[in-house]
Amino acid sequence: MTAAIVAPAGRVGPLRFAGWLPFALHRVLDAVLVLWAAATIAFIALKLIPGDPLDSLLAGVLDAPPELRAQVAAHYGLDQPVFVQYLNYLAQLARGDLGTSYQRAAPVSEIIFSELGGTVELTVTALAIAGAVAIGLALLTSGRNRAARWAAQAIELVAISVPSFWLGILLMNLLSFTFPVFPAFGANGPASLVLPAVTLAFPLIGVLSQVLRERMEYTLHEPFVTTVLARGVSEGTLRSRHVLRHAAIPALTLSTLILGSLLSGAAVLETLFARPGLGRIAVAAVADRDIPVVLGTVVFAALVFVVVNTLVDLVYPLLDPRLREARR
Amino acid sequence: MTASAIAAPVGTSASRRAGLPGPGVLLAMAVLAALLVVGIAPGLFTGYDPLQASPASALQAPSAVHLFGTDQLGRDVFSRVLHGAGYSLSLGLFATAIGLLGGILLGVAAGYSRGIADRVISRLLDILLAFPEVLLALILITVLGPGMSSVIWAVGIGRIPGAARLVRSQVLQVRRSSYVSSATGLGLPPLTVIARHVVPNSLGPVLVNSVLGVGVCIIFGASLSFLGLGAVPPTPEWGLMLSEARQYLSLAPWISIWPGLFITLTVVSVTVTGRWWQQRAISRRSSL
Amino acid sequence: ASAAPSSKPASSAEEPVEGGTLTYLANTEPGTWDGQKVPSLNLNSLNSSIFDTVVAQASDGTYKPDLAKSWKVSDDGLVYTFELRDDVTFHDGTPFDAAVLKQNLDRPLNEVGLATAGNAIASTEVTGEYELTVTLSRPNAAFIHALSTPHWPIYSGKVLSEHTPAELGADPTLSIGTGPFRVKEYVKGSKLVLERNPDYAWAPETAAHQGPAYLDEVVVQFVPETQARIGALNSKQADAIDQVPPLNIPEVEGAGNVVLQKDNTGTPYYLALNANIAPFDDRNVRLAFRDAIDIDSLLKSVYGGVYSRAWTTTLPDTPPVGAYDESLEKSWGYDLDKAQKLLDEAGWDEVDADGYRVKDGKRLHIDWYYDSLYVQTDQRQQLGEAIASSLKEAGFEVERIPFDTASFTAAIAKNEHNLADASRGYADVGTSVSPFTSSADPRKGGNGINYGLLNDDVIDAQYVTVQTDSDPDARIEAAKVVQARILDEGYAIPLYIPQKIVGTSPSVHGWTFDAVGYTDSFYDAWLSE
Amino acid sequence: MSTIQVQEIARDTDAAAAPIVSVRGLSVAFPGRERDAVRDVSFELAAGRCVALVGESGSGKSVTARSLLGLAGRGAQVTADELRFGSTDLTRVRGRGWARIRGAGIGLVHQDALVSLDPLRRVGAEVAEGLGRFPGSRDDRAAQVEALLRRVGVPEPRVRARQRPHELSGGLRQRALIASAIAGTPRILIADEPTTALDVTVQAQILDLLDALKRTGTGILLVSHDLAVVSSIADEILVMNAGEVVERGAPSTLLHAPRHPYTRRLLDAIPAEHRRGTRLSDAPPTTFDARRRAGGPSSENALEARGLHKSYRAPGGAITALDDVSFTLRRGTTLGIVGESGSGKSTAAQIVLGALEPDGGTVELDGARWSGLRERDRRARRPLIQSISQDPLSSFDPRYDVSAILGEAIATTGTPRSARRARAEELLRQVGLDADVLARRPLELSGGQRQRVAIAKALATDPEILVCDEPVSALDVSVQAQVLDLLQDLQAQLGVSLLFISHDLGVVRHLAHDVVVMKDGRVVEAGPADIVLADPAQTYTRELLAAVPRIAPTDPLHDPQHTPEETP
Ligand SMILES: Nc1ncnc2c1ncn2[C@@H]1O[C@H](COP(=O)(O)OP(=O)(O)OP(=O)(O)O)[C@@H](O)[C@H]1O
Ligand SMILES: Nc1ncnc2c1ncn2[C@@H]1O[C@H](COP(=O)(O)OP(=O)(O)OP(=O)(O)O)[C@@H](O)[C@H]1O
Ligand SMILES: [Mg+2]
Ligand SMILES: [Mg+2]
Repeated sequence: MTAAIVAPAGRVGPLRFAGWLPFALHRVLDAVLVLWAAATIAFIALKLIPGDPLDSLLAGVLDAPPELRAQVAAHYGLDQPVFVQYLNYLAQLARGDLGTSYQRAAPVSEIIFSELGGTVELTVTALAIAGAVAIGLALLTSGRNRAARWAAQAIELVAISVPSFWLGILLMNLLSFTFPVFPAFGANGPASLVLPAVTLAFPLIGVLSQVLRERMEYTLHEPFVTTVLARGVSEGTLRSRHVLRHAAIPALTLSTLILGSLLSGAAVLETLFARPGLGRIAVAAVADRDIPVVLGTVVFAALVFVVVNTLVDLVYPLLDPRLREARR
Repeated sequence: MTASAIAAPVGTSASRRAGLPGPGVLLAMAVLAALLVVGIAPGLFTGYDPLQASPASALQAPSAVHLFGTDQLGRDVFSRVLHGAGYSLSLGLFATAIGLLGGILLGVAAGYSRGIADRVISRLLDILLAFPEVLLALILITVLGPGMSSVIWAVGIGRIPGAARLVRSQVLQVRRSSYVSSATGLGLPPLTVIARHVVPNSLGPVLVNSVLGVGVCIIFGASLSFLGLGAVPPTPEWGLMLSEARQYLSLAPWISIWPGLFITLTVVSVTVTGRWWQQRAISRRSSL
Repeated sequence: ASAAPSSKPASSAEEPVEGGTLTYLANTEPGTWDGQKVPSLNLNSLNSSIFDTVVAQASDGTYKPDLAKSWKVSDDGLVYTFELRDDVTFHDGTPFDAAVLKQNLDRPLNEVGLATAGNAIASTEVTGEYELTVTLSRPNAAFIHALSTPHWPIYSGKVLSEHTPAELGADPTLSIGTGPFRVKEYVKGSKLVLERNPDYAWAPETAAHQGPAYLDEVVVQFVPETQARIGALNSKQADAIDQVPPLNIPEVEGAGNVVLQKDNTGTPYYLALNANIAPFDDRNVRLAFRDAIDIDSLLKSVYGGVYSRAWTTTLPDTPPVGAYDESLEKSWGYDLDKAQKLLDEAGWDEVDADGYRVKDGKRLHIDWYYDSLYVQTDQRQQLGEAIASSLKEAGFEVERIPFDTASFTAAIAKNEHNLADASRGYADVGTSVSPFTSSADPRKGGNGINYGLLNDDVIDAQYVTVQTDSDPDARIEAAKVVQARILDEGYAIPLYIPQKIVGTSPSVHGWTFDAVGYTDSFYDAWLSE
Repeated sequence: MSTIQVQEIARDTDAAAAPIVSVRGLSVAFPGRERDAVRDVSFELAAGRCVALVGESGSGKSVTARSLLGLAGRGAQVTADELRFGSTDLTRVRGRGWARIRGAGIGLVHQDALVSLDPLRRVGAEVAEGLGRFPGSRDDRAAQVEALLRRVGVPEPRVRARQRPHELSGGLRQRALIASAIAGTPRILIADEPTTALDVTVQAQILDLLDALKRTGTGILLVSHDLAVVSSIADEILVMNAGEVVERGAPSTLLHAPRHPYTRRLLDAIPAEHRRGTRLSDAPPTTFDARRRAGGPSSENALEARGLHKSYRAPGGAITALDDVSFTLRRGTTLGIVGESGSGKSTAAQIVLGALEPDGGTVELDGARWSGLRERDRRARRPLIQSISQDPLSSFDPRYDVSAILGEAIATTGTPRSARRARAEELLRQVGLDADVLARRPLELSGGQRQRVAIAKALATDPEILVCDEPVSALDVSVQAQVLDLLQDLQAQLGVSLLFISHDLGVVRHLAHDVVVMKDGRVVEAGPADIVLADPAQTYTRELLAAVPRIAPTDPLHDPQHTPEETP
């Protein structure tokens, strides 16, 4: 039962094909499909949102006359029928053009790429911290004495039960204001990354170490473990050399699923810790009806999702050679 | 919100054959039961109106009069926390239910139909998974307009793809099992086999997983409040209370400590209970 | 009306010190860096250090020379002739002259969607190397004011010709002006670093000193989280912070820091009543509603007495001096008995089980629409909730309904709301009248800031004078008529005078505020020790 | 390779006299269990000797063996009057102390060989791990690993070392496991069920390998449930029952003159030694009420398969699982299908059951077409042919209790609701179970009981044919004996035709009237069981038969050649 939950996500299409070329073609096709659908769904949803993007385009223009409204509408193509707008958008997308932001008056792709760095820095650091701590916790506590396990489980529980913005505020107060160890905000070098990354990592640690430990304990009951021990291998070596790897696959699967929530977490923490980043931009764009930016982030996130999933699918068989068979 | 938005798919350690709930689990269940009672009838436990502002008595520290103190508008924090139980719990429960129902429908459809239908549905799920949940929720809430019910829908819909994926993988596994072929071998028509064997046997892990999801939804809802898109003030929803109170952290820490504590307490209780159930379900299946 | 910081003793006793880096935590990062794009007051606080303006507004509301040495206005108010300084250079080394100014003033003619489009410039003409003539299409009394704010930043001609407007908006390193500071570094979403312009020698007479600025550098960090800003100031990670909430003032002062407060100009924070639909279509109900709100005690508890009460829809400091009608002070106020009587008269004389007034079986229900973004400033959320819950006493059931910024105006235009709230900061009286004129009715397009959907002939007539008459006294009279009319009809309820509240460490001196009441240029600021 | 031999020969000379391992009064208890898993077991093991532990599943064999390594199991409490390895008192060894004994002192070939190598690592790495802190370079290590693999008879060791366990066949995996166990040149090798789940031919090779090891001076502790397997190499056999040693002795005496009734029962239950019609268990025969469906048989043959072809898609083309396979199941008889693993037996069964469509060829059921039909047309006749699988547990809906399981099957015959319970009880009685199991779930039943419930379920639809795919492979000999007896009674009284698939020639020989021998998807030989199995025409069949381990035929009574001929 559990295995099914954590097993690599079964993809319908490409696995049936042998050889990498059809596989790659299939993947590309899938990616295009996902991107198209993501863009379409987002487009429709955004059109359903009440409120005229013209209002936000003209926000604050004192006494904007109707001619001006019309002029602005024409400039952004907002005077055309929705379907034409949609087709235009798709055509634009096909050229790799994500459009121009209403609010920032800059190309969306430029905005995304300039903001991307901060988010990548934050999420990758958080993932690394979470991975390292979770592996450490799992190695130390899987199948060992009850007190350590109990403590680890308590940590995990609390980690997933505290809203991250709240944790962030507490950490900020403690480690920046009361004891000025780390800067509370900004993106000035590695020190300023510590608090937000740790905050973002916290719930990840909870989930990852839980999965790792449960899997490791499951693996510790497999017959080969007795064989390994019978060779005179120590418990520590057993865990790090054999057992951990078995737990890596579900953890990896989980990590890809976490991707979406990482961006959500980034949105919250970038706001809280005043860091530049995609999450913050995306949230602001929804509020501002900056439709090109919202669409752009959605399409971009879908792209990242597709790419990461493809990569992970390629990594699975390296981790578990049995899956190589399954792939064919 | 972040990672916990995906309920941990927990494996089981064969060593822990969950039988009767241990003291920790019992405690968690008791907390949940108490919260449920409070959520249904908060008025039984407090005389204060959670919405009644009395600016004159703002930011009072906890005392015998105001057990948990008062907030920036002089509202009784104890009363607000108790009334908040209903909102937070119903957010968790209803959002989970939406995710579950949608997930079952899509998952069973994908898992049982082969070929095109499965491809299309699976792709759709991929797309939904590809959608960053916070964006999805933001867009949905903006479409539906602010308010508690929008939050519930937004959070719930965000959980559908995960649940559907899980259901689908279960259905795929169950339909390959020998008891299903054995039922076919008895000459039973396919719909009977689906209804009698495939669906019921696919739901177990999904249901259990959903229990864990309740906590995830509550946390996610709180984060939406932080982003200003959750419940609408003056609703005494915990996430919103926490978010509003953060400005007074050093002035009046009690305003934020209580809702924070209750969120954590609720999520921990839900998770402990859910995990116990999961363990029990798994060990019932695979014990021997 | 004084522009001096109200709570800080003048630091003139000490001699200003040169050098040092000031770290300032701003509330939000401007969405665009081009002042013409979106007239953000927060952007002005930064751009005023980078850009000089054509004229400068003094603290008394009068206009002084800046980039223009002098200017003349034709009798019909349509033709402006500016004599320009000849000793000014931009940060990029290019000289300032009439051609460059023309480029800047022509922008609303050539670009779409600029905030300055409403200024009615018809044409500009270079009439000398340092002389520019501007022709308007209609008289605009606020034209000179528009040229006095960084809403109209004067960019280097090179930047304007080499870069698209979109680039100017996105990248502040293209903000090449003539101001006392120039942009050194920018990290989007995080910070903006300004460094002293060593060549600066053309400060307007409104400034406290001449020559280059005192500070070497100003690091502006964007920190939206209030608690983070306060924590940073108190833990000495910052020298100054923007937006200290009133209730947090003791916290900041308690840590040994200084709190600077400055009243804004324009309109107060007010409630706009929709007189088009029931129950506010009845003047008595409007007045009863107004008199049922105990504004004094609400302000005291929500803002700890920091914000003072507003009496009319024009703020006291709003230029031109005198536009504020002092005689209206204390002419109205909390009077529950009167409110009850008025409601009885209006036919809302029954009370239901929940304590709300009822007429013809219908509850006295008020839908209060608000913008969920702006409600975050000044704890207006709390104030709103407190007002709503206090009105129960008089029998009003008030329901607050949030909208986000983009859909707010559209929702208002549906004419289904009873109440909305707003405030407008701008250092000219026209701004305090315009939200009550039919030209600002959201149903008619335009800027749609008339949240009460008011169409009052008296006000509309006065607004023409306010907008076009170049005689300040005529404008003042018209504005006073509007203030009285609004109160008399109960169209709006002024609540409080918004303030800019800035926290600084004790070593920060020479902090200045602009005419709207926002943080001005860092030109005169200096750090002791 | 040579180094190992030299070392072992050297050790042989000085260790031959004294026992390397001595165990006295060994008991092992597990928390939460009332009875000790192992009670008062004693034995000694010297270099170049082999002690065998034999007994039914759960009798404590593995726990006894693993106690020598401190791996009896989590929470195991091991007590002994004496538990010595060389000069080390094993009861005093704690924690890291075991590292010196495990691998280098005592090697373990763990039960469940197929899953006892880390599936994620290369076979070579697994074997190399057994070398411990082997001095020398990487190349030396690799050479050593290669030598070890060659020694245990792995062909192309260099290639195999770079493969992963799942890429090796069961036999190769078992050998690699042995290689990793002897890599540390242990003085004692524990081989726990080293041949279970292997084909007979492979089994013989493994036994040869163990024998060779023994002869080079390694002491071997062999664990098996199969007396026949141990008989060829053990020097002493300990028969265990419920944690205790009930009888011990040299194979010659113990196997031919068992004193303890339990030993005798074990011996009797081995089907290879009995012909059809004799009973294997001491349980009384079951009686069935003949409930035949209306309308007599329409054809002489219950089932006829002609020219079946089936291939599966595979990476490098297709795997041909069945290639022109034909067989006939005569009404009221048993047709046995034998063959090595992967020869296509199960595929044939699936096609016969209508669960899989053949690519070519036809199946006729009761003289009427059965294959190539639409499911809707087949549905009505499905009750006629039912199956019993190797793993009954997975063929029951885990949520159902026995009454629901049987109820569903009974309902297909149109039995009214009110009569279903009585019918269920009747079916249970027929398979030798009490009505009180009705309320239990499959998980709460023993393996034998489960297989009986599976048979009862299969009988519920009054089938003409039962397809049994390895129905007893997972069962203990004694339970297996009961089930085989049951199947035989059932056929005798109900006239059901059986298609019986097994890799165990003894079982097939005991049950089948006709036999089909398969290899690589083809039928190599077919005909009456008496003829095919007694006097095979094909080399393959002969090899198959020769590889079946037997108890040395010193007692004429047990020699199959001397068993009087019986008629079916
Ligand atoms: N780790 C353990 N915890 C609890 N009980 C155990 C454990 N290991 C074995 N047992 C119990 O000890 C008894 C003996 O088990 P053991 O594995 O030695 O049997 P066996 O003779 O090897 O059987 P098989 O032929 O099935 O391998 C059984 O009842 C088993 O359930
Ligand atoms: N679903 C499948 N897909 C691909 N190949 C298959 C499939 N099922 C069986 N095979 C292959 O077909 C061949 C015959 O398999 P089958 O299961 O019939 O063998 P068997 O004789 O029953 O073996 P065993 O004794 O191990 O059960 C094998 O090579 C097997 O790998
Ligand atoms: Mg065993
Ligand atoms: Mg098979």
